[in-house]
Amino acid sequence: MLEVEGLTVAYGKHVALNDVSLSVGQGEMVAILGANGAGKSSLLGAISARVAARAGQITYRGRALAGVPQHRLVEMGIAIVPEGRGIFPAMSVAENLALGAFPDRARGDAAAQRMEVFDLFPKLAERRDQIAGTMSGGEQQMVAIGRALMSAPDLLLLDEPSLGLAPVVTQGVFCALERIRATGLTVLIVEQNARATLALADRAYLIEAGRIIGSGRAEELRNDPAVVRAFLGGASAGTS
Amino acid sequence: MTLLRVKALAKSFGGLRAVDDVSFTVAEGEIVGLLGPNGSGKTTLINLVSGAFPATAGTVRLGDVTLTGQRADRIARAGVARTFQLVRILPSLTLEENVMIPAVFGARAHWGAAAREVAARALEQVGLAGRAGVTAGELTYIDQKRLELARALAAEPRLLLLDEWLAGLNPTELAEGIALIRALTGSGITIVMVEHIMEAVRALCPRVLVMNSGKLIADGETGTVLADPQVIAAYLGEVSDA
Amino acid sequence: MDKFTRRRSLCAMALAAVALTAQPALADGETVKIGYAVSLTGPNATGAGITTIPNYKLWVKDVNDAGGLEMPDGSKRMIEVIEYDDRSSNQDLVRAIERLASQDKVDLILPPWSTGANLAIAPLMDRFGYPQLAVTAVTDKAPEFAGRWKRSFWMLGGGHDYAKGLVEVLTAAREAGKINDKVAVVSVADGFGIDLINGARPAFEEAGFDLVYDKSYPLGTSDFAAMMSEAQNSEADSFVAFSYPPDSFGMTKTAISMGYNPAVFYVGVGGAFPIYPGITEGKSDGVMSIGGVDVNGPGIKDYFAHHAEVTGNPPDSWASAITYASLQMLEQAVKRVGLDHAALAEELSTGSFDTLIGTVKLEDNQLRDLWWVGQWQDGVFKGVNPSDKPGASAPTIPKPEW
Amino acid sequence: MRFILPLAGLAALAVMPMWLSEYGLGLMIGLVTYVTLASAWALFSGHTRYISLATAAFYGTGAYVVAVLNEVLPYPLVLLSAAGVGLAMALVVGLSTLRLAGIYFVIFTFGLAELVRQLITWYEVNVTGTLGRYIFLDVTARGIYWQMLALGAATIALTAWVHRSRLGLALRVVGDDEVVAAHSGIPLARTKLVAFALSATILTVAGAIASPRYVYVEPAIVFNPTVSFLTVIMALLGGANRLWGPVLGAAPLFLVFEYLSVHFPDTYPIFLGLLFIAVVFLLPDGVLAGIEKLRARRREARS
Amino acid sequence: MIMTTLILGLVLGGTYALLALGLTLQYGIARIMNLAYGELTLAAAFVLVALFSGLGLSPLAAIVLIAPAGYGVGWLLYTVMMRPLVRRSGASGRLEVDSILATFGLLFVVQGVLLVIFGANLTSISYLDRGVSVLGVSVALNRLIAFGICVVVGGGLALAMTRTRWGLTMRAVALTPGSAPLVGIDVNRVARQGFALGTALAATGGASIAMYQTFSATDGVIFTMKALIIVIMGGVGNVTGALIAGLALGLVETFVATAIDPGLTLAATFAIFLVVLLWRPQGLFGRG
Repeated sequence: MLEVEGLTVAYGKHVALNDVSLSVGQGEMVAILGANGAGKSSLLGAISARVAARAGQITYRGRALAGVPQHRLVEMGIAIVPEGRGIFPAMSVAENLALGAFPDRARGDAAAQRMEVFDLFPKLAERRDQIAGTMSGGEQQMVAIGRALMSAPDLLLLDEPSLGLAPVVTQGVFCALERIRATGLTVLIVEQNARATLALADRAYLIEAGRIIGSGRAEELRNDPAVVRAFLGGASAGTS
Repeated sequence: MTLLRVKALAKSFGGLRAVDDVSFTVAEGEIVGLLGPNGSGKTTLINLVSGAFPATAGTVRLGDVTLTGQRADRIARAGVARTFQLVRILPSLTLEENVMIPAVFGARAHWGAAAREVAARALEQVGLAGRAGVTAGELTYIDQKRLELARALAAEPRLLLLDEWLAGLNPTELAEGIALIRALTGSGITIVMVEHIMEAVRALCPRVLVMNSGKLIADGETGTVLADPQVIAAYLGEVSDA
Repeated sequence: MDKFTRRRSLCAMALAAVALTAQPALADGETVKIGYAVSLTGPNATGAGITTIPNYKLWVKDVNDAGGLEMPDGSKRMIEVIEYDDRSSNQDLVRAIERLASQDKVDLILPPWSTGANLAIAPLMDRFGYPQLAVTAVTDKAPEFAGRWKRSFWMLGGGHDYAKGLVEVLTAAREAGKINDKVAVVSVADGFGIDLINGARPAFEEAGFDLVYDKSYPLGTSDFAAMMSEAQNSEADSFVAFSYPPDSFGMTKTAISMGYNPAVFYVGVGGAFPIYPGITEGKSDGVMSIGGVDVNGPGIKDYFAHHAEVTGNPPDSWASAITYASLQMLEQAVKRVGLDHAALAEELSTGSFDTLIGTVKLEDNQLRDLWWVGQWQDGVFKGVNPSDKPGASAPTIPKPEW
Repeated sequence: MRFILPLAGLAALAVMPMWLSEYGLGLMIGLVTYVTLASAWALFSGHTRYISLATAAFYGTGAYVVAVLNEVLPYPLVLLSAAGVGLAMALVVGLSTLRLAGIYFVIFTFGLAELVRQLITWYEVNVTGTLGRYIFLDVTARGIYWQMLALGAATIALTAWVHRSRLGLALRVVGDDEVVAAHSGIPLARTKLVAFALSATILTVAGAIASPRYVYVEPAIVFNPTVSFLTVIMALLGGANRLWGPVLGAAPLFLVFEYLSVHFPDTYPIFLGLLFIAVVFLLPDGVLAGIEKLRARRREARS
Repeated sequence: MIMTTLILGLVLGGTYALLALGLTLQYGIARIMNLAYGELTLAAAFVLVALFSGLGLSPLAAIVLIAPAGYGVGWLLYTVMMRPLVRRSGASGRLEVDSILATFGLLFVVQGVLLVIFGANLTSISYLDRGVSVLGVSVALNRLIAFGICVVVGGGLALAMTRTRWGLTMRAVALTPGSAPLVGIDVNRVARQGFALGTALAATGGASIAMYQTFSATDGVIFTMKALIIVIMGGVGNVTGALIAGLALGLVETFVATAIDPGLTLAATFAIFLVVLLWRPQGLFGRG
C-alpha cells in the first residue's frame, strides 16, 4: 500500500534520514522503532509532506506522493496523528471530531464514524463539549486519534502516540490502538515504546542515526537484544 | 562540595505536571547525565534551572545563591550557561560576536580585547578557531552546535547545562563531540547533560538521573541505572496485555 | 446628488490652462509667473478645493482670456501658473513656498488655504518680500500679524467678530420675543473653533444669554447623535455650532433626522457652501452660518453665474467672493504700480479697489467690511449681519421646521 | 580613514548653505530632518525589530514643547526641556509597552500618537483655552539647518558608538533571539528601555528644532501620522540595522517624494504607494543588504 | 437620558462592529494586517454614492452588488499581492511586518485612485433621512437600516461561524492554522476566502456608512483605526468578540460624550484600546 524507496531527508547540511526504504502492506500494522533523534519523525514528516525529501520516492497505492500537499493526503485516505497531536486546542471535542470529517471522502457517513469513535473512546462521548486544550495529555491523544479516524482513512500514520504520557495512560492508548488494529485498518506507527508497540504490530523496522539498521516480524524482534541496544546503547550493529 | 541543589522542584502547565517533586544535588566538577523518554520533563527541568520560566514550587540553589525566582539574565550572571535542544544561534552575528556575548554580559563582564580573547579561546576549544569573522547563519549544523557550545563556554560558567547537544550528529561527528565534552570535564566545570545517545552517556557520565512523566525515577551509577528494569521499562514501555 | 464634482471640472480647466500657457508667447512675450501651494491632498484638500483653488483657476482664466495681466504701461502679459500640493502639511508648504520664491522665482505668490497655513508662510513671505493676501485665515490676532509682517493682509476677520455678530442677531431676536435666553453651543476643538467660542462666551453672557449646553468636540468626530440629543433636551431655542464642514453637515443631517427644530440653527464653516441645501434635501431655509453675500450687489450675481459656468459649481457664500475680490485687488494694484513687491504692498495697503464685493479699502491691512452672519433664504445664502451693511437681509426667526 | 570621509562629508554639508537657494536650503532641511528621524528610529527599531509608529508622537511633542515655552525660556533651555519631556515620555511608554511583541507593539505605538494628540487638544481647549500656539523665534532657516545637521551627525555618531558598545551588541542579540539574550546575561527590559529612550529623545529634539518652521502649531498639524510612516519606510529601505542604512534610505526617498509631489501633485499618492509595495517585495532587507547579496552572488559566480 | 445613551450607543456601535468584522476575518484567518482596510471601505462608499446618484440605484440594492464585488477585489488582492508575501515568509514571523508595510503602500494607492476619480471633496447622499422613534428616542431611519444590516450580517456571520461546517473550517484556520492541513483543509484557500470575505464585509460596511455619513477620500485611516481597536478588543479572528466589542465601543463613546465630555470620546477610545492591549493583548474575548 505504501512504498518508501531510497528516502533521504536533510536539514541544511544535517542529514536526518539516509537512503531509507520500507513498505507497508494492506491491512498491516508496521512499526518504526528507534531512539530519539534517530530520524523517525523525519520519516513520517516526509511521508506526510511536512518536510521535503532530498532524494528517494514515496508511493501510495502506486501513486507518487512527491508534490502532493499535506491537505490532499487526507482526501487520498492517509490520516496523520503527528507528534504533539496537532489537535485544535481552543475548540471542543465535538468540533475537533467534526473537523476530522472535513474531507469529502468522510462527509457521507460522519455520523456513523462518530459513533465508531465514541465506541472506541467512550470518554470522548462523555466530554464532547469540553475544550480540547483543557484535557489531560492522554485524552488529547484520544481526540487526535479519534479525529484522524473521522476521515475514514485507509492508512493511519501515528507519530509517537505515547509521548509524554504516564505509563498508565500509555497503556490506555495502546488498548485503543489494539482495537483499531482489529478493524483491519492499515497503520504505520512510529514509537519509542518498543515493547508495547511490538506486542501490537505485525512488522517493525529499527532505525538509528537516520538509517534502517534492522527489520523483521514483530514477534521475532520482541526478544532481540539488538532492540534494547538500539535504545540504551552499547553497540550499533543491527540484525536484519 | 555540592554545587547545585535542586529541592522538591515542580512545574505545572495547566493541568499537566511537567516536573513533579524532583530533588537531587550535583557536586562541583561532576558530569551528570539526565535521561528519560521524550516528554518526561528533562528539558523543562533544564528550563527551570536556567530561569527560562519560573518554577511552580521548590528551590534551586547554586552554591550559596538561590536561583529560583530570579530572571534568566541574573541566573546567567550567577554562573549558569546552557545550550538549547533546538540549536539557537544568532544568525545575523559573526561567530566571534556570538561567542563574545556571555563573556560581555556574564558574571565577568569582559569588554574589548579581553572579551575577544575569551571568545577566541572558546572558539578554539570547540574547533572553530580561525572562523571568527564568519556569519553564524552560514554554518553547517554541526558547526552551529559547536558554536552554541562555545558560547556557553565563553560564559566561563560554574554550571553548564547541555540539552541534547549531541543529537543529530553523524557517527564521526559524534565521536568528536564526545571527545570535546570529555576535554571539558578536566577543567573543573560542572555539567548536567540531557542526552538520548546512550553510547555518549555511557562514555561521558559516571552518574545519571532518569526522569519519567515528570518524576525522577533513578539516580545513580550509570551502568547500574541502565540495567535497572524500571528504567528499561520507562524507555521501552511496559508490555500492555490489555 | 449633492456631491461636489470639483475635480473633473478642474481637470478640464487645468487642460485649458495648459493649452493656454502652451501657446506661443503673445505679442508682449514675457509672461507673469504666479505660483501657489495649496492642499490638493490630505485633510485640508476639501476646504481648499471649494474656496481657494476654483477661484485661482477662474481668475487666471479670466485674466488670460482678456489678454493677460495689464501692466502700468498698458502692455498685457499672460499669466503662467505654477501649482504645488502642500499635502496638508505645513512643512511641505513652507518648502513649496521656498521653491516658488527661490527656485521658480515667481512674480507673485497666492496664499494657501487655512489659518495655520497662512501663518506658517507669513515669515517667509515677509522675508522674500512678497505681499500676502491671506484670505482664508480667521484670526483675532490679525492686527498684531499685520503689524508684524508689513506686507501681509488679513481679509476674513477674527473669531470674535463672527461671534459678536451672531450674538447681535440673537439679541435682536430675543428682544423681539422670538427666542428664549437659552443657547446650546458646541465647538470644534481646534484653533478656529476655540477662537469663536472664546469670543462668543463673554459676548453671550454680556447680552444676558444662558449657555445651557457648552461642549467642544475633537476634530474627526463623525457621530453627533449624542451631542445633538443633549442639545435638544437643553430647552434652548438657539443651537449654535462653531464647526467644520463635515461636522456642519453631519449635525444638520442628525438634526433633521431627529426632528430637532430649534428657532435658531447655526452651523460654522460649510453652512454657506453651495452643497449645503443638497445636504438638507432642500430644507436649508432658515439655517444660519458664517459669512454671507449681498445677493443683490452688482458684482455678486454675475460672479456666481460665471463661477458656476466655468468651474461647474457655484462658489460658497462666504470666502469665495472675497478670494476672488482679493485677486481683483491684486490685478488692479499691478495695473497701477507693476510687479515691484514693495510698491504693490504699499498700493494694496493704501489704495482702494473696485471689486465684486464693492469698493474695498483695507484698514490697517485688514478687510473689515465683512458679513459676519448669513442665512439661507429662498435657497440663497444672504448676509444678515451687520444689519446696517448695505444689502443686509432681515433674519427669519424662528426658522421654518425641517 | 574611517572618520575622514564622514567628517569631510559633514563639513561639506555644513558649508552648503553658502551656495544654496532658499528652496535648496529648505530641501536640505527636510532631507536632513528625515535622515535624523530615520537614524534615530533605527537606533532602537533597527536591531530589536520592534517597529515603532510613535515617531510622530515624539516629534510632535518636541514641536509642542517649543510652542509652549518659546516665549518663557531662552532657546537652549527650550531645547533641553524638549529633550527632558521626550525622555520622560519615552520612559513611561517604554516601561509599559516593551513587553508587547510584534503587531501589538506596532499598533500600540500608533495609538499612542493619537492619544497624545487627543489629550493635548483636550487640555488646551478645556484648561488653557487656546489651541493654536505661535512660535516666533529668531531662528533662520540656516540656523535650523545647522542644528538639524548637528543633531543628525550626533545621531549617526551615537549609533556608530552604540554599534561598538555593549548596548549595541545587546540590542543585536535581542533582535536575533530574546531567549538567548536572557540566557547570556543580558537584562532585556533595561536594554530595550535605554535604546528606546535614546531614540525617542532624539526624535523629540528633532521636532523641537524643526518647529520654528511651523510658526503656528496645533495638535492636528504637528501630530501628523505620515511622519511616522515615512520614517519607517525610509529606514527599512536603506536597511535599518546598519549605520548608514537609514541615511541611504531617507535621502533618495525624500528627494523622490519631493520630485513626485512637484511634478505629479495629483497622482503622487499612487506613485508613493507603488514605491512602498515595490520596496517590500524587492528589497525586503533594505538596499544595503540587497547590494551585499548582489556582491556575494558575483563573488560566488567568479569563484 | 439613559435610554437615549443606550439606543444611540447601540446604533453607533453597530456601525463599528460591522466595520470591524471584515478586518478581524482578514487578520484572524488570512493573517494579513490590512492597513488599507479603511480605504477599501471608502472605495465601496464612493461606489455606492456613484451608483445612487449616477444610476439612481437604491442603496440597499447597491449593497447587494457591492458586497460580491468586494469579495472579488479581495480575492484578487490576496492572490496577486498577499499570497507571494505569505509564501516568502514561510514559517518565520515576517508576514506581520511585511503585510503591514505592503498594505500601507496599498493604502496610498487606493487613496490616490479615489482622489483622482472622486476628488478630495466631502461626499454624501440623502437617503431615508428622517427620524424614527425607537422607545421614545429619535433615530435616523438610515442609521437604523445600517444597524439592521449590521445585525443581519454580523449575526448571520456569527451563526455561520459557530454553527456551520464552513464556519468550523474558518475558525479552525484562525485558531490553529498548523493543524488544519491534518484534516484536509487547504489553508491557502481558506485564507484567500477569509481575506476576500473580509473585503466583502469592508465593502458592505462602507456602503452602509455612505447611506448616512458625510465622508471624503482621506477618511480611510479613521475607519482602519476604529476597526483595529475593535478587532484587538474582541480578540483577533473572533467574530462574536468583534460584534460585542463594536457595540461596547459605541456605548462607551456615547456615554463619554453625554456624561463626561464630547471632547474626550476619541481619547477614551484610544485609552481603552491601550489598556486592553496592555492588560489582555489577546483581546477581551480571545482565548489563551
